[in-house]
Amino acid sequence: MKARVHVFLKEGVLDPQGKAVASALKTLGFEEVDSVRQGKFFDIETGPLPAREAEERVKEYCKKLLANPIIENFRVEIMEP
Amino acid sequence: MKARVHVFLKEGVLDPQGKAVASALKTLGFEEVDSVRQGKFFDIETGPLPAREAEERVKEYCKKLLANPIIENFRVEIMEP
Amino acid sequence: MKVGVVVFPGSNCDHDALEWSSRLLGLPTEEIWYQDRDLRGVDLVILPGGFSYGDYLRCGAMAARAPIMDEVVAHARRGGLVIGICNGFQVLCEVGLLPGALLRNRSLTFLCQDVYLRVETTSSPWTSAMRVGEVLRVPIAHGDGNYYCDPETLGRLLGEDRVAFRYVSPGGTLDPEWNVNGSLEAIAGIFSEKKNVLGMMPHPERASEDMVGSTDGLGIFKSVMGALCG
Amino acid sequence: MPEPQVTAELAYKHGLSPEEWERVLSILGRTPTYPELGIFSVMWSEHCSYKSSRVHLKRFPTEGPQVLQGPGENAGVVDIGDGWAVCFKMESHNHPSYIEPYQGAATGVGGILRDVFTMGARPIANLNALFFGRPDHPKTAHLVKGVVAGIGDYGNCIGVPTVGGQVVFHPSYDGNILVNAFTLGLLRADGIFRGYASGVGNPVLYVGSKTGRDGIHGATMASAEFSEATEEKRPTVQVGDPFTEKLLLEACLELMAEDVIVGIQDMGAAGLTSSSFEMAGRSGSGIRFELDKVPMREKGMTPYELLLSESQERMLIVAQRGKESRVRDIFSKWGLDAAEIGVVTDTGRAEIFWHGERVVDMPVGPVSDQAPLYKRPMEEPAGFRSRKSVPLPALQKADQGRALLTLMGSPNLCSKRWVYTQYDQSVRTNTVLGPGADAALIRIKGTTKAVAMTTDVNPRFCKLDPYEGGRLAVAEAARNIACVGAKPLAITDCLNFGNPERPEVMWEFSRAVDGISEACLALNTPVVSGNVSFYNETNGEGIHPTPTIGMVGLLADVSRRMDPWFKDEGDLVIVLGETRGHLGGSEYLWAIHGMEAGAPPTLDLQREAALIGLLQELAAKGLAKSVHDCSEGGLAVCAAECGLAPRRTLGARLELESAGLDPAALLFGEDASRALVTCDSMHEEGLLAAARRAGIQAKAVGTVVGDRLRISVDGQPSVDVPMAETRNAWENGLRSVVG
Ligand SMILES: Nc1ncnc2c1ncn2[C@@H]1O[C@H](COP(=O)(O)OP(=O)(O)O)[C@@H](O)[C@H]1O
Ligand SMILES: [Mg+2]
Repeated sequence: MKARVHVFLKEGVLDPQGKAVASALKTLGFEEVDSVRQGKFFDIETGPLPAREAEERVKEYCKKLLANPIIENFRVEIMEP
Repeated sequence: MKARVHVFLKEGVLDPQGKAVASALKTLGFEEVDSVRQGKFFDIETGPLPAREAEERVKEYCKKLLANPIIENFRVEIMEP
Repeated sequence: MKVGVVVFPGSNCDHDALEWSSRLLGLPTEEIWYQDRDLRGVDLVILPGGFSYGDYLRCGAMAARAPIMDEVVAHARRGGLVIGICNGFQVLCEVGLLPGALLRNRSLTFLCQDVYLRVETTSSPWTSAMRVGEVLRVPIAHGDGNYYCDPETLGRLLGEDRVAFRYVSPGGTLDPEWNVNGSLEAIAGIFSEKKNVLGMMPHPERASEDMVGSTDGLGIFKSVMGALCG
Repeated sequence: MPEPQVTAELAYKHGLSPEEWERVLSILGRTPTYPELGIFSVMWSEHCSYKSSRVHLKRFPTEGPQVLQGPGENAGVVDIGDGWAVCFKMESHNHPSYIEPYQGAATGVGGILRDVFTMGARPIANLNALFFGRPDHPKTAHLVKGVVAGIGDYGNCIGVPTVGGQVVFHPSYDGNILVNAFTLGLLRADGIFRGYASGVGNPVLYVGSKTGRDGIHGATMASAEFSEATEEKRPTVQVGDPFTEKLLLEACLELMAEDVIVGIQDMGAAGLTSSSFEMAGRSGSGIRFELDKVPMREKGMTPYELLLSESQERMLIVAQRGKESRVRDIFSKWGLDAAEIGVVTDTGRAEIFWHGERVVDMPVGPVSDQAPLYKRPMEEPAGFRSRKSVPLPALQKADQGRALLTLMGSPNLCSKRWVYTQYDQSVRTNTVLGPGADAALIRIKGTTKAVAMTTDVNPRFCKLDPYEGGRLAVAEAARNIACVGAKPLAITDCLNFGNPERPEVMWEFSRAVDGISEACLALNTPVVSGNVSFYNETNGEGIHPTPTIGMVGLLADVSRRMDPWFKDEGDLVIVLGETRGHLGGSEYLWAIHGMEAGAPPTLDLQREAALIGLLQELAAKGLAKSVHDCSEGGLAVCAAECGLAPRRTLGARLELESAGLDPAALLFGEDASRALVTCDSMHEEGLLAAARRAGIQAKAVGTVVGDRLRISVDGQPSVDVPMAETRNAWENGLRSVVG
């Protein structure tokens, strides 16, 4: 199975990196830039998993490790069963 | 305009973080995990841009700042014109 | 009283913590390997600084899931003493023994320098031998020490007198310029509800000998010895 | 992918010269296979073979009672008494850092750390010497930020404090920055490990990260000039994995504490090839291994790629037969795999197999130590003499206080705090003096000792006169060591130069080697390790000759240390050494008059040695309260720096006599062999007497007082600046570079 997981900061949590990127873009002359939020993604490959279980399983990865629920949300996409 | 940019390591470039995450997942009992590659994404909001230009513009952001062309590739999606 | 220093792969202040408690304070101290499931009867657990798992993914995230952490959590829930320094603080937040999270420094760079800490409360086993408002000079060395929690949690921390230290100017006043990593409310260290668990970003173990800069970090250990040995 | 046909053309493309190609054919007696050609090309590259520099390096003094291991191993080792020794080396990672500053610098640190811990030493301190282009060059800010973050992140993660170094800006580095990383480790004097592959039948083990296609041909790249084209090609840069290195470090040290291995070598430049050939070469044995057993990260790798890959965080180990399982246990405790890939033989040959097929079969000796040796032509650069004798400009007379503030804020002289706050300076709680002092001082727990270390070189001096520049670099390093009270012990070096095929570059190189050798002999600091980096040029423009010196010293009683900072008002300020107002090549001419001309200061090595002895005596007897070396920026800058302690600012009032010198020359001249010391008036007589005995001129010139720096010349006010303003200029100097 192949999955992609996006992990992003919750709204309201300060994102110093995104902010720095936005201001750096402006300094480079891209004045139209209003805001940037930065996140992480993971491309995960596993051995065969029963199709129905795959999504639940990847959500487990997120809850157990990939995301910190205090500051982050996540979204799981199964790319290939 | 709203855009999302994915920045990922080129194939063959070592991804120490992904490697460590994969082995941590295995240790946590998710033995089916074969490999993990970690990347970054940026959600960017800007003031109005002519639709045809938007993608080119965001690509400029990537070339000038968001991606390190020596080890990274990027992909641009325009989410909202 | 026996002290245990947990060693994770990538811990690198484990020796410093070990020395802090064994050589400088004369307490029997042992290393505890992250894969063990036994705290071997220690009274006080130190989660040392460093880069457990390279700080990959999120600082402290992978260490928080190591086998030994179940024991550390159980020890803390029983009221046992636990201190997390720097990376150890990050681990304590990740494992849920302390609320909040440590984000990237405001400067987005790693910062190693002396900071000034104001003791915010003495009603804890960790600060009982100090004075409220006392200013300590202690080094920091971290890239992710920018303390964050939601407003509700912050309200609870403040209401329950659980802020241990704040970053202040050398004169002891709050000043954004001296809150070098940009922490919420200049918070440098916090307690758990029962105050038996302390997490702090600065390194008191590096400030316990004049020859290497300062002895202001000894107060923490003196307090805790008082608490334990009566 | 079919292997290309090996021809002379292909060999030339691999950087071999026609003569070298002939030599390959005669060594083998046949045309090499493709992997064999790859091996020759990297082993005979400048980087690995030192083919242009070896004839010169032989002139270095390398012996002394303190030397336990001189050049030739992964790093040098020096005795510090009580059964302890220190192991150190410096290495360049210039080209990779220009291409990808963060990863280039990070992997540079990773490499030098491995060099030191393969010797059996635990790394306890890092230094870094960095040379960037002009501060306002469009690339400079990006390179500075990337390099500093890369160095910091790697060392910080491993838990080795970075405690000193230098940062230089000069246009000659615009297209070719220099990143020189130094590591010092601590070990027992009888516990040195070496890169030997001996004992027929002993297993060869591969440990650490898997092999990918990283940096293939990195070593040959480091030996080729940059051009626009290579910048386009962007070879696969190596990515560092400091976490794996930390595990490797702990595992190797644990392994070495037991009697289970014969030899160990890190896979640095030219990876598996150089490590296996060097190990077999040193012990005169042979080696046989199966490439298909090498752990691989990528699919479809070929023997050629496996042999040439420069993947980081890997080691080659020869274990004692029968103890492999112990080796495996230790590595697995640290989460690392150890793969047995081959055995030691007595054939004197390297026999390498790929799925049972013999793809390499060549004699080790001729490849590893009979590499080509060149006596390259040398020629004094045109204009060398005239540059030295350029008349100096009419010096600015007016406001020496302004000039002082300009110098204090200039990127070369300003505080490097922005750099070193990104480095963990205090992990392991041994840092007695970190960045900011003349030399760093690391105590050795369980003893009264401390080790002092510094890096020094003044590229402008070296350009104006490489021989004097080389001597001055060693002298300044030794003086810096003595300023904290320590005795200079030995040096490592990083010789960064342009294209050795240019006779002028080779001449500069040879002159610098002569200068360094002479100073090392006089100061009793042999060369125990080092590194040469040639081809530092872009589009035909060479860098200034930059022979960076890394020196190590010993302070027997750490409680006797000295630091540069003024202590108490009322203390006497004394200048040691002679001031002749030498402005050639000075920072003053460069920063105020935009000039780089004249001859560097003259240096009397006997007098330098006497000053160094005197400084140690002052420390041992507790006669001085502060000592600071007087170098770039001269007396005035030196005095200002003394007033800028980390947490305190103090001024001084100094009264100088010009003896006919121009005030600018008096204040900012960079004569060698000087130091500014302070003492309690109670110790004045003792201090002056000690100086007299040493034959060093000593003159009380004023006192520590107030919050301004006031300097008068022949009774006329010359400098009068508030120290707060001085601090402001000094602390914000790098802002103009990095924002
Ligand atoms: N890249 C660096 N990393 C760490 N410390 C540095 C670096 N550059 C300069 N420093 C520190 O800043 C101080 C001043 O450097 P420098 O002017 O080169 O000293 P000196 O003139 O005494 O040789 C020294 O203590 C040096 O160790
Ligand atoms: Mg120096």
